Amino acid sequence: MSEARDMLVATAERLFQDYCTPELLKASNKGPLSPNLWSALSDAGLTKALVSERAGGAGVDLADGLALLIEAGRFSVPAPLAQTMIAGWLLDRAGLPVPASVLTFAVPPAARAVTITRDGDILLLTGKLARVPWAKDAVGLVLLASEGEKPMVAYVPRDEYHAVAGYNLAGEPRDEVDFASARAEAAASDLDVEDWRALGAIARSAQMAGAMQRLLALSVQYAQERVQFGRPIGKFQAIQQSLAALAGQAAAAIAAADGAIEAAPRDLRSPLIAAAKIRCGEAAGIGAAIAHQVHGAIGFTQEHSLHYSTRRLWSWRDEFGNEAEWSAMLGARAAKAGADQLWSMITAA
Amino acid sequence: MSEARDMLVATAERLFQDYCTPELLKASNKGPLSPNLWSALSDAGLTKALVSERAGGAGVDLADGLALLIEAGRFSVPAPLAQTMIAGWLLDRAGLPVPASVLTFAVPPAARAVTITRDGDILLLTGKLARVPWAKDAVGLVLLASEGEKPMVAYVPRDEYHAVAGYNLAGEPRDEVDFASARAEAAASDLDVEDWRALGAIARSAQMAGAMQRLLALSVQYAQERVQFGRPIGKFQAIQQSLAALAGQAAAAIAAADGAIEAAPRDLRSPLIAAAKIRCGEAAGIGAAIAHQVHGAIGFTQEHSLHYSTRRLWSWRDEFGNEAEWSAMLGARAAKAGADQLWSMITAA
Amino acid sequence: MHALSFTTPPHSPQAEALRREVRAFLAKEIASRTPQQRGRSWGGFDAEFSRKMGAQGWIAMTWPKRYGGHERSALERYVVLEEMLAAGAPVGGHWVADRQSGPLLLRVGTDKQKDDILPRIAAGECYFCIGMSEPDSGSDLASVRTRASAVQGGFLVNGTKVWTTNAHRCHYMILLCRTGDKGEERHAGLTQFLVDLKNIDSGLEIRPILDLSGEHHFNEVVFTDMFLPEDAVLGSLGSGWEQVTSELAFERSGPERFLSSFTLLVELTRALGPAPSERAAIALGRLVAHVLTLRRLSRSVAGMLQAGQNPAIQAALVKDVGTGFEQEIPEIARMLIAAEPDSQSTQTFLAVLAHTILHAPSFTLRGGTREILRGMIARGLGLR
Amino acid sequence: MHALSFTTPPHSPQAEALRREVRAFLAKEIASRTPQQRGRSWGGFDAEFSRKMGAQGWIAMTWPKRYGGHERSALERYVVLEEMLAAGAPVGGHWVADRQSGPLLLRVGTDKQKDDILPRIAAGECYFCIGMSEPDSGSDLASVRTRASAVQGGFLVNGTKVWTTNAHRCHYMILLCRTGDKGEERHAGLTQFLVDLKNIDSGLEIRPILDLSGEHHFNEVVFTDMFLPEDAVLGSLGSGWEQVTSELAFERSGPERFLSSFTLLVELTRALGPAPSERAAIALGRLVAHVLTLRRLSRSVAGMLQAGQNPAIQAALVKDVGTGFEQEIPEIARMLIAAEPDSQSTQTFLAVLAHTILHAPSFTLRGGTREILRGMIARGLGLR
Repeated sequence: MSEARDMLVATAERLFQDYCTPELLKASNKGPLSPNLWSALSDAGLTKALVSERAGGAGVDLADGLALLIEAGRFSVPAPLAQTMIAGWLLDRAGLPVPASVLTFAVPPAARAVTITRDGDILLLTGKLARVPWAKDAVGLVLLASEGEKPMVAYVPRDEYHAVAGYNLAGEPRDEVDFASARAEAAASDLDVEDWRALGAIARSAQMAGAMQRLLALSVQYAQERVQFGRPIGKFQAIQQSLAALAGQAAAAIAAADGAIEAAPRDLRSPLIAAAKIRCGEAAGIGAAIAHQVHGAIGFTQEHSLHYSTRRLWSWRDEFGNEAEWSAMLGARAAKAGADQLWSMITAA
Repeated sequence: MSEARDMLVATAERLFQDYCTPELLKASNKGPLSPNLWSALSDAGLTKALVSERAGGAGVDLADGLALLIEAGRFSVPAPLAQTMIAGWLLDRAGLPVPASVLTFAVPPAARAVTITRDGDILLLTGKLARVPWAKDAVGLVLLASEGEKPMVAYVPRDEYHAVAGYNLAGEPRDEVDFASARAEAAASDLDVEDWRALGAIARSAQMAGAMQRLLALSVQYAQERVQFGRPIGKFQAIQQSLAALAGQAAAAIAAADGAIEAAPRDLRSPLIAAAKIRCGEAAGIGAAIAHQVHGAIGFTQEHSLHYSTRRLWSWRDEFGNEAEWSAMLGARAAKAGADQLWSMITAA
Repeated sequence: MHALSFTTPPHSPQAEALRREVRAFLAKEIASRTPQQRGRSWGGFDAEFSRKMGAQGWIAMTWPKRYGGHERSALERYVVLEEMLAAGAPVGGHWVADRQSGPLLLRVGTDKQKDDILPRIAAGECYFCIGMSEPDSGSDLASVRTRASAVQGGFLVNGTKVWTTNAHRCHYMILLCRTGDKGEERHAGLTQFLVDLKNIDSGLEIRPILDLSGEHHFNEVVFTDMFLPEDAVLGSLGSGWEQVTSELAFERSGPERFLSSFTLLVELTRALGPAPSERAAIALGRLVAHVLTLRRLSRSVAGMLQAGQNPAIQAALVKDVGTGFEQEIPEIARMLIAAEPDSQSTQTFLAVLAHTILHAPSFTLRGGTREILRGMIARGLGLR
Repeated sequence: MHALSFTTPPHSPQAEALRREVRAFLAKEIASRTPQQRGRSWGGFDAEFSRKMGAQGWIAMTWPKRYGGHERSALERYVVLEEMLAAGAPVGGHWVADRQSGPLLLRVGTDKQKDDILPRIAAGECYFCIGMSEPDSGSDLASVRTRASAVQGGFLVNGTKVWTTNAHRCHYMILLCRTGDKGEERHAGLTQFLVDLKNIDSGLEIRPILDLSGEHHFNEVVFTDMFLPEDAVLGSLGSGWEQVTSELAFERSGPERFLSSFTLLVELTRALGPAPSERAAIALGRLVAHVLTLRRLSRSVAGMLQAGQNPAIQAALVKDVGTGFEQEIPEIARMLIAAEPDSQSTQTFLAVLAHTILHAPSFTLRGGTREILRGMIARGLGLR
């Protein structure tokens, strides 16, 4: 891990710790994006971390920037940091200007979901997109809009689309977006639909890995403090065994996400990215169940902070492809490579 | 449960307990069928339990007879009791004579596996069958031999087929059978390939349920006796939790097998039969893993008796269709019935 | 070892006839209930529905007629329960009173308590909640601190109870208090009281505890010098522990222990359609096999109870296996239909999935955690 | 809490160059090894192969050159290990000596012991076994009863060891004996001895313990007044417990903790063919994701060790997650290809499946049970 990354992560950690209080998390649950939080993220250079310095960003390496999202997941940062970072990176890479505010990006589920006509350099886009993160709050939407075989990055400003509020299980905005002949700046891109999905999958994997660390920390702390039958429940062997299993899931999630982050700048088709979404998604379900089991009734209340992590895990695992979708892809690839190439596919990843 | 069944089961239990010693189990592992054991089973009327009195059997009700197999599974009875009982029942039901010795039955995997020609009332059969239980030891093989749409029960005497020894993971004979123009007595039957597989599945489910009881008993006993860190390992909460989970699997297996046995005389297509093979098969894998985990290294040796049960469980779950095959069938049926009929399908089973 | 015997569930033609009646009733009465509402399972509260159940004679089914009961068999009661749960009927109003508090009153209540209350429960008009857990006392009842101190003519109660489901909508609470000192025995000095929630003048405060999905089912109930008359004692003074234990023992194996997620299974089946993929068929078939097996186990325990046996360990096993299964359903379902669960979705499956995922953690909390339950099973196996 | 940090595994171009060498070697040397033989994983014993490994410089890779070692990095050693395991090479001969006993000798052996033995290990000619477990002492070393009593010029050993893998084919045993009384400390009074198995005159008996598949890997070793000279003491008298503990600690996270069933995964892939069903692809993809993740965790621990850190809890986690995964592979594989596993089958997949099912229970026995391991993890988490 680079020194630059260590510094960046440490900065982010301090900021998240200061801002992402239980009060803010509660207020942000199906609530508005906190302007204070967003200013802080923006002032610290995090929101444009992945944008080149030339374009007004911090010019952080892709892997180092994505590593931030582990911390964002750990603190349940209730803001579209992942969306804005990646949307900015997409725009910048395609040579488009990067607005300095909330951004989001969307991958149309199928080529025909958005129809495209042209007005000179400007694209006119018509379509509907479901569950776009923070689309209402964004100043613009970055969209993959392919003309035939040629992938394009398009920027649709907020006043060119209509958005209806929706939420994931964690109360994070997942809005329905609707646009007709929306005027979009666009540029050719070397990234196709699979690359875009991979970027989303890496982001959610990193966030899940962070949330798993939080689950483990909360559960261990609770087990040390909660007394039943005259001693902390963490002294009971059954609880110890459960927490050890949770630690294993957290470790696997962290390693998997770290692998995907490392692979990102090199190859967005790396098996490590599929592995991360698969493994973190699996860890999410197992981990959330153990954490709730250890916490008992208290962890099932709105007052306790556990659910800020578990509800996010239950949401994120299904965003940008669930375990089954990524496994089907990875499995088909392994099968095609064949039995005798299985091991070298693994070591080359 | 009927009084007749209670008596039958009690008789069988005493007999199995007396004969199925660790020494016999060891000698029977890829070894010969014990003539002493077989005489005892035969003398007690168990081998022809399901054959009508008219045909020289005990005339026991199908469900009561199948219930015996739970006990047979519990004691790992190293003899083709299930095969002989069911083969006899099939012959008798079709009006064919039932030889008073070791029998086995086989369901050809596909219609074309056996070709049939006729010599008057006698069928001439040619084919190959894999993994027929105790085919070498049997005096004859009872075969489903369909002429077109019409299912027939055929009896192929031992001197009409060639058998090569093979074994399942438990060292029980699963032989390869080969016959060319074998002369077989045959009669029309109202049972088709699915019915035959169902009979096999019920038998293996019952045997698995019995073996699960044995696993639990052995594991509890071991946990009470084995001392580590100054006390019986059964006093450790982690072991207690594991054994409770094992008990749950054993209970589920017993209930599932009991359901299949109850359904057998009424309907060999009952969902309870599929459920039994699915649930007992699942319990087998989970249960064997827990039992070995609790027993530690000692349970992994040939000297300890645990493996007589676990190796049988690992074998039986794959015989007459594994969980996936039966689940696919049951799931397709539930889907076809539809969401609004799901509950009534369950209560009617 | 045959400690684990599960007898074959008995057949009951009357019960099957009753099943047809219940289905006809449900087809009419809850036809308009959406899958999202059905998915709440026994969390659904509907006083009007409870009164209709009472009018049908489907509450207090096994109780003596002199208390408004119907003297029917445990198996007939089982049929009504499972049909209600499978259909996702809103039985939450009378649930606790019918299942737990009424039978407790029948066993240990005074004639007056029984005469006053049981017929109203049977009519579906009187609902109960349980004041047992406390902020620092979950599964460990010996650490109960809410105290009822003897005063002139009764008791003054001080303390706090938590997780009292529906306290804000119930008529009575069965309240467990400390009335004596813990002696040598950890569980001495506890007493149950019958609290008439609608007739307390002062000292009672019911505050909502929202669950993680923001819904209000639980409450915190605070007692500050709340006066209870002497005749509010339920059973005998100091016998609270024994009474609670016997109250819990046989309520572990009912159909609510494996049908909490059944609506999701129904909606999954609908979403998969009549010809699912091999993968989906295998997953669905396995789930159906589990329901069939659990139902048989649960009915077996009901039959053993009916026959006067004491299947305590069997009941605990059913709960352990059953709640694990209920929690597994959403995890399997989500992998078969790739989409994000969404409480507001117009796609029924996704809305029910969202509800079930958010509520599944509570399935193993109700009536003691899994660790406690497995400890009891281990004791039954002879390990403790 | 960041107790659980796993650093990114370092890149090593030398290690990758070495990987190509190893693959070329294996392509030649084990080409004729059947999948059934490969499926034995690190249980395969082949002295000739071990000598060839020694000649390649792939045993004792990290040891000082003066003892026959090659002073290469832990990461290079890791590459050799994982390539051997993935290919199912018969590394069982030198395995224990290279991985556990040699490093122990390096740490605590006398110059003479090191000079005599280490170069022979490095050459792939000298094999070790471990005499630690006893009939009444599994994970609990404090209960070791085999006693070495001081006599003129040495010790007389009496007692019985069990589960000593390959004792019948090894040259040396590291034997843990009681030499003093258990004092206040449960683990006092234990000493390790170096036993030259080929030069014991009397008092040593090695009896096979067959495993459940009838194979002979384990032995019972009985000592009856077996004499050991004073210089057989390994390390210092009474320090057996500390020496054993440090010996075990970091050997938990190697590739052998998740590759034991890898041959089955390879044969499953072959049996499924290039275009598997959706169900099979999903199952296979998930298994590949697990291998990728475990390998990364394991390499991360190797990197931390290389950097001089102390990743004891991380190593325990890798073993816990890894062995669970190894055991899961046969359970998943059997559902994808419906057929009966059969050790004698001409269908490779079924034969490897049979072997793996029968041996999977041992994966969590090696080096301490899962309960013990999870207890250690819990301690690392601050719970004990």
